[in-house]
Amino acid sequence: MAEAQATQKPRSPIESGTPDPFRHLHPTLRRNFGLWRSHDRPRPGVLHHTSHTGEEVWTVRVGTQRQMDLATVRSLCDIADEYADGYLRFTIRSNAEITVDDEAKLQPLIDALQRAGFPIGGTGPSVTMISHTQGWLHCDIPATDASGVVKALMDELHEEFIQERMPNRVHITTSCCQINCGGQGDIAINIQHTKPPKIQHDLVAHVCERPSVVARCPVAAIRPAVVNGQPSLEVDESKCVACGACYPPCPPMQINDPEHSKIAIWVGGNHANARGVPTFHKLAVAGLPNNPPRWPEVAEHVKRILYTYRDNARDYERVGEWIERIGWKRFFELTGLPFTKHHIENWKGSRYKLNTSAHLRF
Amino acid sequence: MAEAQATQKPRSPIESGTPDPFRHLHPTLRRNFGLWRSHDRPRPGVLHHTSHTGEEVWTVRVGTQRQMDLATVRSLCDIADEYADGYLRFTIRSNAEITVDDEAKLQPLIDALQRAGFPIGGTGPSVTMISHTQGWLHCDIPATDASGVVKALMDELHEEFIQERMPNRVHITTSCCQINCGGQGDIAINIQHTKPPKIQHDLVAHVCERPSVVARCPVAAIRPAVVNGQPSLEVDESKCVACGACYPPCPPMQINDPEHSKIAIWVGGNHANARGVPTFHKLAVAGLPNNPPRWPEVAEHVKRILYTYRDNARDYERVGEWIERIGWKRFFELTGLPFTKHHIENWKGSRYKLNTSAHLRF
Amino acid sequence: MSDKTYDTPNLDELESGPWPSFVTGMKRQAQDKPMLAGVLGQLEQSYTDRKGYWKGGTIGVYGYGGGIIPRFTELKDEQDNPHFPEAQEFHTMRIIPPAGMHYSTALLRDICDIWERHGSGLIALHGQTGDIMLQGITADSVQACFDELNEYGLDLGGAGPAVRTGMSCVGAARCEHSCCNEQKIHRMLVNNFLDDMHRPSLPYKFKFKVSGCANDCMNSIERSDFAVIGTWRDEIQVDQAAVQDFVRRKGRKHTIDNVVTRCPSGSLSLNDDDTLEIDNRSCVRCMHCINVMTEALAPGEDRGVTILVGGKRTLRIGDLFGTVVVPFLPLRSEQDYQRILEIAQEIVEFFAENALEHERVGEMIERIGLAEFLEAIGLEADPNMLKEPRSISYVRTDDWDEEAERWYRRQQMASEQAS
Amino acid sequence: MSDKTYDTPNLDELESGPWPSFVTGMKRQAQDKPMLAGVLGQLEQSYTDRKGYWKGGTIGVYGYGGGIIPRFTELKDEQDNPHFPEAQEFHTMRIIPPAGMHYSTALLRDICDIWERHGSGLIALHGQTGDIMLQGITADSVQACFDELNEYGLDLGGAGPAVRTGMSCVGAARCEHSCCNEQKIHRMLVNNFLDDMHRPSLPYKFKFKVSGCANDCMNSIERSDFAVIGTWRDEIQVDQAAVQDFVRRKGRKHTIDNVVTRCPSGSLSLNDDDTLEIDNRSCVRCMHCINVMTEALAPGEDRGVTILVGGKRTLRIGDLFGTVVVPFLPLRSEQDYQRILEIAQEIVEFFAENALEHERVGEMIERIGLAEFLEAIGLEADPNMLKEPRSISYVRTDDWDEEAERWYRRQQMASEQAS
Ligand code: SRM
Ligand code: SRM
Ligand code: SRM
Ligand code: SRM
Ligand code: SF4
Ligand code: SF4
Ligand code: SF4
Ligand code: SF4
Ligand code: SF4
Ligand code: SF4
Ligand code: SF4
Ligand code: SF4
Repeated sequence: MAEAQATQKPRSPIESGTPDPFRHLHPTLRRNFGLWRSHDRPRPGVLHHTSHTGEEVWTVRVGTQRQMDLATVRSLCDIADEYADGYLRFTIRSNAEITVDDEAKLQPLIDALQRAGFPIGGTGPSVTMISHTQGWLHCDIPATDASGVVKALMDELHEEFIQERMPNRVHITTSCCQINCGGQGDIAINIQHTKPPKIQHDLVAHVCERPSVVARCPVAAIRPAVVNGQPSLEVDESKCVACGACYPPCPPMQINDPEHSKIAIWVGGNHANARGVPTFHKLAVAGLPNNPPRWPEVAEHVKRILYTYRDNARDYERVGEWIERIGWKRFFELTGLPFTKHHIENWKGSRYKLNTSAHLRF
Repeated sequence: MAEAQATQKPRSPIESGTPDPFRHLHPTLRRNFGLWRSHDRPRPGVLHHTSHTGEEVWTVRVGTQRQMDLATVRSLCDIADEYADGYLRFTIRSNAEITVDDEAKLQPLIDALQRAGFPIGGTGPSVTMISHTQGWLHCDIPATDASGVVKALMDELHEEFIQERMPNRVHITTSCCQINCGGQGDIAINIQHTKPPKIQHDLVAHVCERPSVVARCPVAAIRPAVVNGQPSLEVDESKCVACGACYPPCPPMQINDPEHSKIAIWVGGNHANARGVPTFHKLAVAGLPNNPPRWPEVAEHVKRILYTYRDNARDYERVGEWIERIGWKRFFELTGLPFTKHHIENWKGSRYKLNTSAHLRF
Repeated sequence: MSDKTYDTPNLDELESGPWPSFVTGMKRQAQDKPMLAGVLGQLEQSYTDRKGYWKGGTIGVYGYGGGIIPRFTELKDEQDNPHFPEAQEFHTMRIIPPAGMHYSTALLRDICDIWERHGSGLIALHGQTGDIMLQGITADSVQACFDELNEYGLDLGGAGPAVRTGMSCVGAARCEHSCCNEQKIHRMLVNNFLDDMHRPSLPYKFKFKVSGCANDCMNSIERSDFAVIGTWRDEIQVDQAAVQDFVRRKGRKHTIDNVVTRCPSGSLSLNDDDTLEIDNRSCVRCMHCINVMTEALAPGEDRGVTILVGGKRTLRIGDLFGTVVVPFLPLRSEQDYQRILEIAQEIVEFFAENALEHERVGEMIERIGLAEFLEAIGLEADPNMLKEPRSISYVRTDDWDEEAERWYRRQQMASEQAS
Repeated sequence: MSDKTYDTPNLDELESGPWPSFVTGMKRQAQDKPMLAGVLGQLEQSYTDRKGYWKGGTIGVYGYGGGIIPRFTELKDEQDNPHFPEAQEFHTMRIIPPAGMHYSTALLRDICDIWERHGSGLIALHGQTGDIMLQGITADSVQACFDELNEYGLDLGGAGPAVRTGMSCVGAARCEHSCCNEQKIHRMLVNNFLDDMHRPSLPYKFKFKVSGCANDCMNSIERSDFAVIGTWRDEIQVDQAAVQDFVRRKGRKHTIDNVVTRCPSGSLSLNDDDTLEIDNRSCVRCMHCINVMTEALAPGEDRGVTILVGGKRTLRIGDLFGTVVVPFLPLRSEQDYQRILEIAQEIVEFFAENALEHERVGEMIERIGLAEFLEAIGLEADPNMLKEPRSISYVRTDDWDEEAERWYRRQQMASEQAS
C-alpha cells in the first residue's frame, strides 16, 4: 500500500490548524459564552455554573486513564449521548467533563458514569488526576513508565480524588525522564539519575552529531574524543550532573540504568497566581527506587507528604504555601524526610536560595 | 626625628586589640548591663530606658559632623562632664549619645548641647545622620566628596532629624565611588560612572601589576596590551560597565571624570530583619550631576523621594516595604522619576528580578 | 504478522484497583489490534528490565515536516528479528483538537472510527501539549490516516523545532472568571503560525498557551514560550450585598482569615458593616478574593490580557517561568486582538533569527537581556515587567537623559490619550 | 612649612546651615595646624575641578603591616613642588575604640591630647568599619604617635587584606532587646585574630560584626564577613496585662494593622479579650512585634546567636548578604562562647587557604558552594540555612542514602541530648 501511494502524486494537506470549538460546545454553553456569573460545587466532582442570563449548567468531572482504548472513548460518548445531549470536553489533566443543563439530568448521568467504572471527582480541594507522560509505553528516552506510575498512584489516591478533603487543590505530576514533560506540581514525581552516562563508543560515530551533543551539556562535561580509533565522546564524570540532556541527541550516551536511575519527589510547584506568585517546585526527597509495577516506595512517600499537608495546612494553602508558613525545618520534621546537602542548590544564580536573614524557626 | 628613631631599636607594639568598654560605661549602664526591660521616647532625640532593677536612664542623641576638630570633641566632653557624669558613646552613624540617670539632668543637658550648636534628634521615625565616607578629603579614588555631600544634605534634612514624622526610621548612606564603603540604605546616594576608564598608558608599566588588574574586572573587559612600545592595558569599551574596580589597583586607569562620573540614588536597602528579610537597595534614578559645593540636584531628588514616602507609606513601613506594597509603577508615578531600560538588571542571576507572574498593578 | 498475546504478569498487577486501567483497555483493544499485543509484550519486558525499548526515526506525511513521533522496537534477537513482531512500529500521530478540547460526541466518534481503520485504536486524550495522540500506527498507514483525518477537518500538530499545538482554558465557555475570548486568541495565534508548525525550522520549539485569568489553569507561565493571560485594569466588581451575605454565612473570622489576610498586596479590609473595602490601586489581580467570593466579586470591566514570554522546563539552564513583556493589552476591538498576533509575529521572527540552535526563547532572553529583547521587538520597558529594579551598579548609563526623555514622552502621550 | 591659609569660596558655602560644619571645624583647627590649611586648600581645588588629588603609598609602624592609610598630595607643579606644601602628607591612623564605642570623657580627652601633639587634630568618630580615624599625620610622626597611644592602651585597627576592626551594638549595655553579650563576643573574636589584623596576609579583608538581636543595628548581615546576631529558641515572653494595656491605649484596629498583620510569618492573632496569641513554632524571630510592644513582649529566655557568613558590598559579583551557617548556638556557658570563636577560627583558616587573591569569603562560598563550605569547616547542613531547597535537578545524588543516614543519626543524637 505504501508503494502504491508512492507512485501516485500525494495529496497536499489542508492546513486547517486548530478547529473552531464552537460547534462542539453544548448549546447552553454556546448561548452563555462569556456570560457566566458564578459557580459552586454541589458535591465532589460536580461544578454548578450560573449565567448572567439565569441559565445554569452542571458539569461532572470524570477520571480517565488518558491512554484509552476505543471502547472506553466510545463508552464516554454513549453516556454523553444518552444523558447529556452529546457533548463532552477534556481538561488539561485528562479528566473528561460532561455538562448538563438541567439538574434532573445530573444524577442519572453520575449513575451511568459510575456504572461504567469511571471515578467522579477531581474538583475543588481534592487530588485531581496526575498529569503524565509517555514512559516505557512510547517514549525513546524514558527511565521509567508513566501510565503505570499514574495508575498505581491514582489507585492509592482514589479516595482523595472522589472526595474534597484537602486544604486546597492538589496537582500531582510525573515525568519519566529528567526532561520533565510532566511539568511542575504541588507534588512532582521525577526521574533523577545518579550516574553519568555509559557511552557505547562503537555507536557514537554513526548516530551522533558530536558538536551538538557537546553543546547540550549544561555543565560542559562532554568532550570529543577518539576511542578505539573511532571518533567518540568522553565525559568528565566529576563534572557530570547526570541530567541526561546528552541522551536524546545521542542515544549511545546511555543514561538510563535500572538501578541507578532513581526517583525524586519535589514539592511546592504552584502555577496559579492566586495569592502568591508562581513558584518552582523544591526537592523533598530523592533516591527512591524505580520499582514497577506499583512503585510502592513512591506511593508511600507521596502519601506521607500529602497527609502531612492535609493535617497541618490552613484552608486555601497550597502545598508550597503551607511549607513556606511552617518553614522547611518543620516540613522535614513533620514528614520525617531527611534533609541533606543535596537540598542546597548549587546551580548558577542559586544565591537567592540561601537564607540571608535572621529569620529562623526552631 | 624619624632618623633618630631609626637608629634606636624600635619598641614592639602591645597587641591589645579592642579595649574593654566596661570602665567607659556610665555606672548606671554598668549596673544594669543585660537587665534592660523596655524603652520609650519622651521626645525626638531622647531615649528613655527602664531596667528590671527599676533604674532608668535618659539618652540624648546628638548630631555631629563626624570629621571633627579637637574643639568640637572637647566641647562634647565638657558637656558630658558637666551634665552627665563624664560618659558618652557614638552610634554606628556618628551620632553621639549622652546618658543621664536622673530625669532632672535631661533638660539642662539638652539646653547645653543646643547652646553649643548640636542638633538633637535622629531617634525613632526620623531621618538620622547620613553614614558617610572619605571623598575628596582623604581617599585616593573618590569621584566626589563625602563630608560635603553629607553636610549639604543634613542642612536640608535638619527638620527631619530633629522631628519624628516619618513612617519609620530613614537610613541614608552616601559613597564617593562605586565601591561603596557607605553601604546600602533606605536611600543610598552613590557615584555611578558612565564612561570607561581613560588609560594613562605611560604610567601603567610602572604602577600596575597587570595580571591583578585584569583579574579585578567583573566583566573581563581588560586585556594586557603593548601601547607605544610599553606594556600597558586595553579596555573593551563595549563590555566595560564603568564600575571603576580597575582603578584602585591601577590608578592610571582613570575612571573619575568631572563630567561623566554621575550620581545615582538607590532606594529600599533595608538591613533589619524586622518584618521582611534584609533587602538590597534598588535603582531609583541615575544621571544626576556631581555638583559641589551643595549638590542641589541630589538634594532635590532625595527630598522628592523622602516626602513621597512620608506622605504615602503606612506606619512602620520602611521605604522598601512601602514601594513593595504600592508597586514600582506607582513609585515612579508618584515621584515623577523616569523608568528606563537601565532599571532592568542584566547581571548574572538577575532572572529573579523579572516579573514572572500575572501580579500586576495598573 | 503473528496474532498471539503475551504473558504480562507485571502489567496484570495494574488491572486491579479502583482507577481505570490502561492495561485492561489495551488488552481489550489487543483482541482486534495485534500491534497492541506486541506493545504490551514489550512493555512487560520494560517492567521486568526497567528499561525502555523504543527508538526514534523519521516519518512524515507529504507536505509536512513534523507531527508524527516514530517509534521502532529495539528488542530484537541476533538475527535482527523483533521479539514482538507486531510491535515493530508504533508511531504516534499528534492531532490538534478543537480549542479548549471541546467535542461533540460525533467528532469524537468519527475520530475513533478513522483511527480504528488505520491505527491501533489507542488514543491519549490529551498529550501534555494538548494534542490528541493517536498512538500506534505503521509507517505504511500514516499518509492514508492523515489524509482521511485532514479531509475530515483535522490537522497534524507540532513536533520538533516548530511552533507547537496550543492550549486554552475552558474560559468564557464555562467559567465566570474569564477576562477574554481564550479560544479566539488561541486559534488566532496558532493558526497564523501553521507554516512554522508544519515545516519545523525554528531554532527550537515554541508553544502558545492562553488562560482567561490569573488562575492560569493552562500553566501557561510555566509551560509556554508565549503565555496570554486575561486580566483587568479598572476596579474589581463588588456586589456588597453578596459580600454581606457571605460574611453572614461564613462568619467574620472566617472571612478575615481566608480572604482579607490572604490578599498578597494588603488591599482588602473588612468594614464594620461587613462590606469589603478594596484598594484597587495596590491590588495585583491575583484572583484569590474573587475565587473565594465568586458570588460577590468579579474582575473589572476594562479587560484585556497580559503577555509573558519564555516559560519552559529544565533543560540547559533550569526551569524558566515566562516574563511579563506586555503588562496590559486592552481587548476592545478586533484590532486589539490583532495586536496580540503582531507581537507574537515579532517575537517568533526575532527568535527564529537570533536564538542559538536548541535554544528556547526564554533562554535567549536570559542570554541577551530583557532590555535588548524589548528593544528588538519594539516593546517599551515598564516597571510591571520587574519584581524590582536593579540592585547591581554594573551598568552603563551613558544615555540616561535620552532614556529618561523617552519615558517622559511616553507618559505624556499616555496621558494625552487618556484625556 | 608655610603658615598661610587659602581662599576656599566653595567650602565656605558649607559653613552656613543648621548642621555642624566640618569646614568650620577644620578652619578653626587650621589655626593651630597648618596641615589642615593645606588640606582645605587642596579640597577647595577638588571642589573646583571635581577631582580627587590624593594618592596612596606605604607607611607603617614597627612590628605591624597595616593600620595606617597613607596619603600624599598629587597637586604639584612642574618642578614637583606641591601646590599646598602643608598638605604634602595627610595620613590616617585607624585606632580601635572600646567595643560598643563607649567612652569616658577621660579616654576621649586623652586621645585628643595625644593626637594634638602628633597630628592634625582632625578626628572622625567613627569610620564605617568602626575605627577612630585620626586623620592627618606625617610619616615622621606616625611611630611616636602610635607608641604613645599604644602605651596608653590603644591599638591600631586593620587595613589591607586583614581581619578588620569589629563592631558591636550598644546591646546589653542599654537595650532591652539584647540576646547576648555583644561586647564580649566582639572582643573575643577580634582580639583572637590580632595577628591576622596587624600582619595582613589573608586573601582579602575579613570583618566581624555583632548585633544583639535581629534588628541588626550593626548592619552585620550586609556589611560583615562574619555576622553574629542574638536570638532565642523558646517562646516570646508575654506580659498579657501589658498587651491589654497596649490595646486599650492604642486601639484594636491600630493593634491589628500595626502588629498582627505585619507579622511576616502569620504567627499572631489578637484574642477577643485583647490578649495576644503567638504561634511560636512559626515565628521567625523577626523582632517586629517586640519592637512595637516593647512593654509587653520580650525575646524568650533560651537565648543564643545565629552566625551568618559572607556579607560584603559590590566589587566583582555584586553585593552579598551573609548566609546562615549556624542557625542557633545556645549561650549558656563560657564554653558556648568559645564555640563561636572555634567556628570563626575554622572559617578564617579555610578562607586563608582557599580563597583566591582579593576574594571575600562570601564570594568564595558562592564559588565553591555552601555545601562544600560547610563540609570543609565541619558544620552540618540545616534547612534554616536556606530560603528553600533546590529547584533544579542538576545534582549528583549518588550518595543519597548515606546523606539521609547522616541526617537521621543527627536527629537521633539531638533527641537523645534533649531527653
Ligand atoms: C477544567 C480546568 C481548566 C481546563 O480548561 O481544563 C479548570 C477549571 C477550573 N479551575 Fe483551574 N482548572 C484546571 C486546571 C488548573 C490548573 C492546571 C493544572 O491542573 O495543572 C491550575 C494551576 C495549577 C497550579 O497552580 O499549579 C488551576 C488553578 C486554579 C485556581 C487557583 C488555585 C489556587 O488557589 O492556587 C483556581 C481558583 C479556585 O480554585 O478557586 C481555579 C479555578 C477553576 C474553576 C473553579 C474556574 C471556574 O470558576 O469554573 C474551574 C473548576 C475548578 C474545580 O476543579 O473545582 N483553577 N486550575 C482544569 C481542570 C484540571 C483537572 O482536570 O483537574
Ligand atoms: C544606637 C544604635 C545602635 C548602636 O549601637 O549604635 C541603635 C539603637 C537602637 N535601635 Fe537600631 N540603632 C542603630 C542603628 C540601626 C541600624 C543601622 C544603621 O543605622 O545603619 C539599623 C538597621 C538599618 C536598616 O535596616 O537598614 C537599625 C534597625 C533597628 C530597628 C529595625 C527598624 C525597622 O523597623 O526596620 C529597630 C526596631 C525599632 O525601631 O523599633 C531598632 C531599634 C533600636 C532601639 C530602639 C533599641 C532599643 O530598644 O534601645 C535603639 C534606639 C533606636 C532609636 O533611634 O529610636 N533598630 N538600627 C544605632 C543608632 C544609629 C543612629 O545614630 O541613628
Ligand atoms: C508526548 C508528550 C508527553 C505526553 O505523553 O503528554 C511529550 C513527549 C516528549 N517530549 Fe515533551 N512531551 C510533551 C509535552 C511537553 C511539555 C508540556 C507542555 O507542552 O505543556 C513540556 C514542558 C514545557 C516545555 O516546553 O518546556 C515538555 C518538555 C520537553 C522537553 C524539554 C524542553 C526544554 O526546553 O526544557 C523535551 C526535550 C527536547 O525537546 O529536546 C521534550 C521532548 C519530548 C520527546 C520528543 C522526547 C524525545 O526527545 O524523543 C518526547 C516524545 C515522547 C513520545 O514518545 O511521544 N519535551 N514536553 C507531550 C506532548 C504531547 C502533545 O503534543 O500533546
Ligand atoms: C575609611 C572608610 C570610609 C569611611 O570614611 O568611613 C573606608 C575607606 C576606604 N575603603 Fe572601604 N572604607 C570603610 C569602610 C568600608 C565598609 C563598611 C564596613 O566596614 O562596615 C565597606 C562595606 C563592607 C565591605 O567590607 O564590603 C567598605 C568597602 C570597601 C571596598 C569593597 C570591598 C568589597 O569586597 O566589595 C573596598 C575596595 C577594596 O577593598 O578593594 C574598600 C576600600 C577602601 C579604601 C581603602 C580605598 C582604597 O582602595 O584606597 C578607602 C580608604 C579611604 C581613606 O582614604 O581612608 N572599601 N569599606 C571606612 C573604614 C574606616 C574604618 O576603619 O572604620
Ligand atoms: S518525560 Fe522524558 S521520557 Fe517521559 S515522555 Fe517526556 S521526554 Fe519522554
Ligand atoms: S548527563 Fe548531563 S551533565 Fe552528564 S554528560 Fe550528559 S549532558 Fe552532561
Ligand atoms: S566609597 Fe570609594 S572613594 Fe569613598 S572612601 Fe570608600 S573607597 Fe574611597
Ligand atoms: S571600569 Fe570596571 S568594567 Fe570597566 S574595565 Fe575597569 S574594571 Fe572592567
Ligand atoms: S484560567 Fe481563569 S478563566 Fe480560565 S478556566 Fe481557569 S479560572 Fe477560568
Ligand atoms: S485580587 Fe488578589 S490582590 Fe486583588 S484584592 Fe483580591 S486578593 Fe488582593
Ligand atoms: S541590634 Fe538589637 S540588641 Fe543591638 S542595639 Fe539594636 S535593637 Fe538593641
Ligand atoms: S517576632 Fe516577628 S515573626 Fe515572631 S511573632 Fe513577632 S512579628 Fe511575628
